[in-house]
Formats: sequence, C-alpha cells, structure tokens
Amino acid sequence: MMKKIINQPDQVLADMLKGYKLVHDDVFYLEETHVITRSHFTSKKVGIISGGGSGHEPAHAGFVGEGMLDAAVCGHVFTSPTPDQVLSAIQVADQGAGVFLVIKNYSGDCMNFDMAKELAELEGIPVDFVIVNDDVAVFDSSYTEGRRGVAGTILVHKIVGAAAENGASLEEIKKLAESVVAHLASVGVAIKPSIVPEVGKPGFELEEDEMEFGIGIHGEPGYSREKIKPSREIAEELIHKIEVETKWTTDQTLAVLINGMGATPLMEQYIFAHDCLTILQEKGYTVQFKKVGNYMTAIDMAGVSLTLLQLEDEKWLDYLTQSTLAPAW
Amino acid sequence: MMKKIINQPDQVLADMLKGYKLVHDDVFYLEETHVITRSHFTSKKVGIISGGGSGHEPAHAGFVGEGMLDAAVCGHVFTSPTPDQVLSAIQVADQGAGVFLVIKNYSGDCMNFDMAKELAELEGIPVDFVIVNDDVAVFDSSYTEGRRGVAGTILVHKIVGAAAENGASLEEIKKLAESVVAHLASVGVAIKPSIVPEVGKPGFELEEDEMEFGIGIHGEPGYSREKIKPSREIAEELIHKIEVETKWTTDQTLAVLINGMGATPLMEQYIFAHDCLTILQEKGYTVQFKKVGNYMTAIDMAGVSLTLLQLEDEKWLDYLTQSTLAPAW
Amino acid sequence: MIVTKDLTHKWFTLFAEKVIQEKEQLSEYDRIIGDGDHGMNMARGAQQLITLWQAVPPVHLSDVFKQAAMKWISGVGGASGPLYGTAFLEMAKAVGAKEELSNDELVTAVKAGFEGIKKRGKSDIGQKTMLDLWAPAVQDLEKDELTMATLQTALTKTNELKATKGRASFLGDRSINEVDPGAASSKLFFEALIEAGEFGGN
Amino acid sequence: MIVTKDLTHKWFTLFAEKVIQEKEQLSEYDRIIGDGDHGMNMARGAQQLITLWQAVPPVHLSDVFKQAAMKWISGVGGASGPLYGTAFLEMAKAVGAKEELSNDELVTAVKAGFEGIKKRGKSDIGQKTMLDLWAPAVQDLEKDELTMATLQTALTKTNELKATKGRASFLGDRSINEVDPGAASSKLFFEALIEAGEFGGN
Ligand SMILES: Nc1ncnc2c1ncn2[C@@H]1O[C@H](COP(=O)(O)OP(=O)(O)O)[C@@H](O)[C@H]1O
Ligand SMILES: Nc1ncnc2c1ncn2[C@@H]1O[C@H](COP(=O)(O)OP(=O)(O)O)[C@@H](O)[C@H]1O
Ligand SMILES: [Mg+2]
Ligand SMILES: [Mg+2]
Ligand SMILES: [Mg+2]
Ligand SMILES: [Mg+2]
Repeated sequence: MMKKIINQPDQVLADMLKGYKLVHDDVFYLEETHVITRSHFTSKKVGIISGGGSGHEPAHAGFVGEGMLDAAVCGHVFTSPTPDQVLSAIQVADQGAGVFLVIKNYSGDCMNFDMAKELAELEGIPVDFVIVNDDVAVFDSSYTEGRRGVAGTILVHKIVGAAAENGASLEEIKKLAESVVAHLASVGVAIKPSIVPEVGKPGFELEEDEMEFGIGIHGEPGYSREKIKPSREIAEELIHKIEVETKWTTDQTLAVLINGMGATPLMEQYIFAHDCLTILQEKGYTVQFKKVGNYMTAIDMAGVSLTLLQLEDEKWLDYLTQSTLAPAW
Repeated sequence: MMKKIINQPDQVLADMLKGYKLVHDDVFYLEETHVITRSHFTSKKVGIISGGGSGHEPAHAGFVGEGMLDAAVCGHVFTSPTPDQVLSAIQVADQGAGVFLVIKNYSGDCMNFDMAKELAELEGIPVDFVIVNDDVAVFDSSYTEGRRGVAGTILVHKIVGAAAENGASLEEIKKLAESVVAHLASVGVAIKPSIVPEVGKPGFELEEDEMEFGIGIHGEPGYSREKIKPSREIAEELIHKIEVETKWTTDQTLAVLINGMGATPLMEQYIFAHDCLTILQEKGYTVQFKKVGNYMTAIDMAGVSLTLLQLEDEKWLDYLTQSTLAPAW
Repeated sequence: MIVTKDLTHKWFTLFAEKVIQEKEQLSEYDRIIGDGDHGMNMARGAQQLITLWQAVPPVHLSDVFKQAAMKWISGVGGASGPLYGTAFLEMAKAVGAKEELSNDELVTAVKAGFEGIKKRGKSDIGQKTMLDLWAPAVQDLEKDELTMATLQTALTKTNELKATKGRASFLGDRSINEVDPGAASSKLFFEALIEAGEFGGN
Repeated sequence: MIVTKDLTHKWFTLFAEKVIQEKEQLSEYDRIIGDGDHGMNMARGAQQLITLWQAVPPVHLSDVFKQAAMKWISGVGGASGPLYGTAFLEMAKAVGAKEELSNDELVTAVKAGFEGIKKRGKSDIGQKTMLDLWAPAVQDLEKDELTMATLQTALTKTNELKATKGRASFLGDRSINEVDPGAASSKLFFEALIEAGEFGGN
C-alpha cells in the first residue's frame, strides 16, 4: 500500500506548489499553469527557465531565485508540462533579452517545450534552449531515445543562471550550456523504487537484497540489477561507468555532485561521497567543487546518483560558486 | 532486511564524517573525538556547541558555520557522545568568552555533557548550557524523563548562534536560550520506522496503514497510533496537540519549522506545510518565519514534525533571518 | 460511410469515455514499460473535452478535431499530449471548412493525423508506439476493413515489437511482449470510430 | 571471601566477556523498550578494557575499578557510559589504596557504586533501571546470599516494573513485563563477580 503524507492523490501538484508559495515569500505562483517565478526579475537579463514533470523536488521550483532560474514550469508527477504552461513561464521570464530553456531529454519534455518555443516566437520572444542528456547509463544510439537528463541538470541551471545574471546574451548562454552539457556525465543507482501518488504502487520492484545500477529518475530501467553492495563498490562502479562512457582521462579537473534520490538519508549520502571523492583522488582527478544532498529526486526512491562535470573553462567554477538566492542550491 | 548505502555498519559514523570533511572545505574534523568544528573562529565570541547521537543529519555537523555553531559533537548512531568528546569540542570552541552547550533532553546527553562541563571548568573554561525539551508529545511529569529535545533545537542553534556572532555574553546567551526554549513546542508523526545500521532492523513496527503521532527522533513511542490520515488532518492534530499542551492563545506571532524525518520527500513536506500554514492562518496566528526541509532527521524514518516558536522578542526574528554560512540552514 | 459533425462528435465523445473508463488499465501498461501515467494523462484531456462539450457542443465538423487538439495540447502534457494533440490538429487542418467527409476524405484526415505524429515524435512505424496501431488502422480504413478484430491484431503485433522510441525504449528487449500504452489508447480511438459509425449511419 | 586484585581483575574481565557475548541480546532488549544500542554501547567499553588489559594488566586493586571507569566514561556514551563509569569510579574511590577487601569492604565499595549511579542518574530504585538490579544485589552480598538464582529473581522483579527513568519511560505502561537492558547488563556484572569469586577462592 502507498503510505504518503498527502491529501487527494490527484491534487499533489497544486497542494505542493501552494505550500511552496506559502513558505517562500519571494516567489510568485501562477496557479493556472503551475509555474513558480521570481517575484523580482533582473532587468534586461536573459530569462532562464527549467521544468518538467514534478516529483523531482526540490527541482525545479527550489532553484528559482536570483543567480539561478527565473521560472520553473511544473508538470504533473513524472509528466512533462504542456506548451501552454511553458509559454506562460516564457512570457513572465522575458525581460527583453530573450528566454533560455533548460530541457531534460525526454520525448515529452522535448515536444512540449519545443511547441512552447514556437508559440513564444510567434509572439516575438526570442527563445533558445539546451537539451540536457547527462545520464550515461543509457546506451546512446539511434535505437533508443538517447541519454536521459538527470541530476547534472542542476549544475547547468547554476552555471547558466550565474552567467545570465552576469549579463550574458542568449547566444552566449546557448553556447555555454551546450558546452557544459557536452562535459557532463551522471549515473544513478536505486535500492528502493518510488511510488507515484496517483498510481499508488511502485514503478518497478526490487528484491529485498537487490539494487539497480543506472536507474532513471522516473524509475526507468538501468543497465544492471545486482545484489546490494557496499558503498565503496557502488562508488567504484558508478565512476567506472562514467569513465567507460565518456573516455575521460584522469588529468581532469572536476565538479562533483552527489545527489540523493529522495528517501536516502544524508548519512548514506556522505558515506557515499566519502567513497566517491576518495576514489577520484586515488585515480588522480582534481576535484574543485563538491556538493551533496537531495537536488534531483525521484519522489521517494532510495538511491543516489553521481554527477561529474569536467571544468573545461575556469569561469564555470566561478559560476558554480557565485552566490544565489535559490533556496534549494 | 536492512538496505543501506554504507560500508561496515560499525563504521558509519567515521565514514560519514570523513565524507563531510571532504565535501566541506571550511570545517575541521577531529577524528579522535568525532567533532566537526569551523576552520575559522570569530575571536572573543562565545563558542556555541551542539551535539548528541548521530543519525539526525544534517544535525548537528551541518549547522557548524559562521552565524550558527562553532562545533558539533557526534556520538555513535542514537548514542550520546562521551564527556571526552564534548570536552575536546569545548577546548576548540573556546575563544576566551566561554562556551555554551545546546543539549537535547535525553538522560545520556544530559549526563555526558554535564560531565564534560565539569571537566572544562576544571580547566578554567566557563561553560553554560541549555536543555532543549520542545517535544510536547511527552507528558511532562516527574514520572517520565520529561519532554524530549527534537527539531526545535535547530531554531535554538540559529538564534543563539546569531546572538553569539553579534557579541552576546555567555550570560546573555544563557538567558536568551532559556527564554527561547520556554516558547518552543514541537511534535512529530511517523509513517515508517527507522533502522539503526548496527541494529539492522526497525526500532518499532508500523502496519501498512498505520501512523504514529508523537514519535521521538530515536523512534521513541508516541502518544497515539492510528490509521494513516490525510495531510490536512495530520496538520490539524499536530497543531491541536501543541495548542493543548502549551495553552497558547491564537494572537501569537510564530516562527514555523516543518521538518522531514529523513525519508520523506519534499513533495510531502510542502503539502504538509501548506496544510499547517493554512490552518494557522485560519486560526488567526501571525507567521513571520517559515522553513521546510530535513533538519533534524531520524536516519531513514518517514514522517514529519511541526515546530512552533512564539516570537516573544522582536530580536528573535532578526536572529533567525541573519545570514549564516552553515551549509544545512 | 458519410462522416458528419454528429458522427465525429460521437466518435470523440466515445473515445473520451473509453479513455476515462480504461484509465487504470492504460496506466498499468505504462507502469510496466514506462512511467505509469499514460491513463492519467489521457484521462485529463478526455475529461476536459467532455466538460467543454457538456457546456458548449461543437458547431462545425472541424471544431471537433480542433477542440480535441487544444485539450490534448494544453491539458495533457507528457509525450501523449503533443502527439495526440498534433494528430487532431492535423486532422482539423485536413478537414478544413468541410461539414461532411466521404470515406476517402476521412482516410485523408486520419493519414494527416498519422503523419503529424510521425513528425512531432520524430518517429516511424516499427518502434512500438501508437504509430504501430495507427498505420494498420489507416490501411484497413482505406480498404473499408477496419473492425474490432483487425484492431486487436494490430495491437497484438505491436506487443511483439521491441521499443526504440519513448520511455519504453530504455527497456530494450524487456519491452517485447508488453503492451505499449499509446498503442492501447489508440486502439480505443479507432474502436470509438467504429462504434460511432455503426450507430451514426453508414 | 577475600577480594584480591586478581579476583577483581577476573571479575571485570568476565564481565567484559559476558557483555561482548550478550551484545545482541542486550541491544534487542533495548530495541524493544529503548533505542536498540545498549549492547553496542556496553560492548564498546568492554572491548576497550580487554584490549587495554591485554597490553597492560592492572597493577593495583584500585586500577581495576579506575581503568574500567575511564573506559566506560570515555568510550561508551549514551546513558550507560556515564552511569557505569560513575559507579566504577565511586568504587575505585571507596577502595582507595587497599590491595585486598574483606566482604564488608566489598559491600561498601559496591554500595558506593550504587550511590554513584543514583546521583549521576538523578534516579532511585523502583524506576525500572539498573538500580533495581544493583539494590537487591548489594543486599544479598551483605547477607552473603548473592547467587545466580537471586540475581534472576531481581531481574524478574525489575521486569514487572513500569519505567519512569531513561528512554523506556516514554513507553509508560507498555514497558511493563519487558526486560530493562541496563538491569540485564547489571545482572551480568554480578554474575561475573560470583564466577570470579568461586574460581578465585572463597
Ligand atoms: N516519439 C514518439 N513517437 C510516437 N509515439 C510516442 C513517442 N514517444 C512516446 N510515444 C507514445 O506515447 C506513449 C506514452 O505516453 P505517456 O505515458 O502519456 O507519456 P510519457 O512517456 O511522457 O509518460 C507511448 O506508449 C508511445 O505510444
Ligand atoms: N537516570 C537513570 N538512572 C539509572 N539508570 C538509567 C538512567 N537512565 C538510563 N538508565 C539505564 O540505562 C539503560 C540504557 O542504556 P543505553 O541504552 O546504553 O543508553 P541510552 O538510553 O542513552 O541509549 C537503561 O536500560 C537503564 O537501566
Ligand atoms: Mg510521463
Ligand atoms: Mg542510545
Ligand atoms: Mg508515461
Ligand atoms: Mg539505548
């Protein structure tokens, strides 16, 4: 049975966002379209928008704030928002310098955001976008939808958000975002599945002693199901997977994001962080930025993901460390 | 069976704190005594120390930083640290103006911190303390240990931390802390029990459709076990419980902390926050400060707690909103 | 079969009703090879369409397609919202100002819908999606052979495919012998057409 | 019974060994009416004491008590660390520089330990704590009647109490008929004394 602290399962989106608005005084909530925006915009700045299905809290509303997003478009749980929803965010976020969309690579998100872009352009708002596809668990070929967008998206928000705040143009942001995405890799592991409130049962089943490598943030299947392993071995496997898929050499300078999937206690996240950072150090990588916590969750999934970003450009580290008012960063 | 991302169950404390140190460059980790301290202290400030058993992450290490704690003493999971551990934190945190201990009301914590205080005083360090006992779920009488210290402790950290940063004396801080504790009330609810890594099985059992009101942060029993209810009814019950126990009138100005117990997704926390804040508003309370998230957890317990603080003194709100570098605030 | 506004209205109403009725089943198919929301998504669009038409029924033939398109595009989300929405919009465009369709004109409209899905989804038949239900349905409609039985055959054949588009593609071989939720909802769409046609005159 | 350093060393060694052996059981008692860590806590102190004595055995009689006190105070934590630690420290103080204890002197030392627990814990008998094992044990020791059987009786009586101190107090009536973990570990402490006494001369 599903055990959750909610009211009506089909009302979780609105109830949650109304709660978000009540807690955070410095945002607006467009109830009609489930969009959370800043209450004060930086004038003439490129508007940065992200969004997608809900269930990934604090993504994306928690990253709305000076220095990160201008608006977050919130779809129903695990369901891409509609073009109308995205359009309403674009209209609000446009401060005269155009709007940039950070889209995670799911067919629904791509189609809906693309339609919104077309509609916005009809209204004369310049719109560009990046498609984040950092999940190296997925074999990237013409036989699949391609790599999924997962926790690395948060680093994209931060970097383009800071760049926009510093006055970068839409064109510059597009270039920056594409370069960041090209140097970004993530992979996750689940030990317990998540339950979508309206569905009421787990999206997949795992035995009492099983874990799954490469799981997606909507419970999409991973690349290998195994007996549960110690944290150190999990860390080794995830780092190995990223190395195999990216073919990076160990002389890289990295930013590291360790992300909890929603029901994983911080205790485990820090233990896992210890293993990841120790292994990366042993291998010779230089880690210049580290972050641990729940950033891109899958409702109540238990598990973690590891995101590595090659810090190709020195400015990226500045953007990552620049201050922001977004409550969830 | 226990499913956790850990290595050796008896090494979780050290592994976690080593991870914490690797992630956060601006702290020291005293490995011998499992103490996390700031790497830079504000000179001549009263040192603020908190601690207790581990398993409540981000409490308490996550609150070490300018504007909050100077040091956190970390016991084994759900086990009070020893006097030696506390003493080593006192020695480091003392900057010449004495040290203040924030203790949660558990017999183990009270005894061990008290012994440490005696030892520190022998060394000439002035030490004072407050015992936080905000959990109104417990009948406060001579027949029990008295009310437990739970999530409200975080608000005490913030307020005394800010006051200390602003130059308050040990005596002033003692008075402030006692007044805050006298105006503080919390109560929690669990829908799933937690598992101590070294124990390997749940501290208590709940049926598939049961919840328990008034649960403690170590799984101590609550005051009522019932069929799971909608968020709104849970919010009503917790607010009602606090009202009954504190006898507050509804013309109060409040600070509100909604705390996740570790495995509760933010989605549920914000839904619950919506219900709590709406009910408080309907009743006529004025809410001037609100915070939602995982602050005082019980490892992987699922559930939430509600903390209300009467803002008796205007300065308290300033202290709550004053900036801090503590990563978990 | 002459396709009137009334028949079309009935077709889409029946479709919407079927979707709402089969909501749980569609989501269950999606839970197995996707993310479990297809029934909820489709039912959202269906409910909005029914509510609209209870207040203001469609006036012109093309209104049926256009209004269904708008509800799916702006009320559904996910992959199915833009895909069905685009299909209905392309059908509306193909119908234009006509108030009656011959069988051939109906086929042309449905084909336009099919092409719309392909374009919007950057997809094609054989990838275990709704397209694998639409393609044989269009063919059968052309030959005036569309029946409940041929629809079932089309769905069964789709089940045997391996998914290479949409969320189910992540399952790879494990998607074989599972029902594609979008194909299942598309089957309801064409079943509704058959039912509407029988009652609405032939 | 003349209590020598060797007998005392044996007593505390046996106690430490018993604690380590019963670790799981003590934690299980604590899981039911506390927080599940009593066995782990006690075993931490016990292991440290054994390790110390393997390297450097105690020289004087009072060393046994003092060193056990230090290990419990600085190595255990929780409620049991300061309580046992204080008991052992008070026993060391009562023993002073003596190298042998008569039965009366032993009783005086154990009583001092008992008073130490009461003071440190701000507690008394009848609250379902380790004190409810220590009190009858002291009495039996005084009358030279301390046996495995009387210890068992004391534990059984403790089980029947309702806890009003420590974590178990939160359970209220539900603590009745459960074993208090601290009383269970205290039983091991006095069992170890009996065993050490029998072997070490009487
Ligand atoms: N690119 C595509 N082309 C055609 N059909 C697709 C495509 N992507 C998904 N689909 C269809 O959409 C269905 C899933 O819809 P739905 O569950 O509502 O959306 P989502 O996958 O976003 O959760 C699939 O069963 C499949 O038939
Ligand atoms: N105030 C007290 N006085 C005497 N004994 C106490 C007191 N508080 C706790 N105890 C004893 O300590 C035992 C619990 O020890 P332990 O589990 O190690 O500590 P904690 O309760 O901190 O987890 C209880 O079973 C009880 O016998
Ligand atoms: Mg979906
Ligand atoms: Mg304990
Ligand atoms: Mg779906
Ligand atoms: Mg205990």
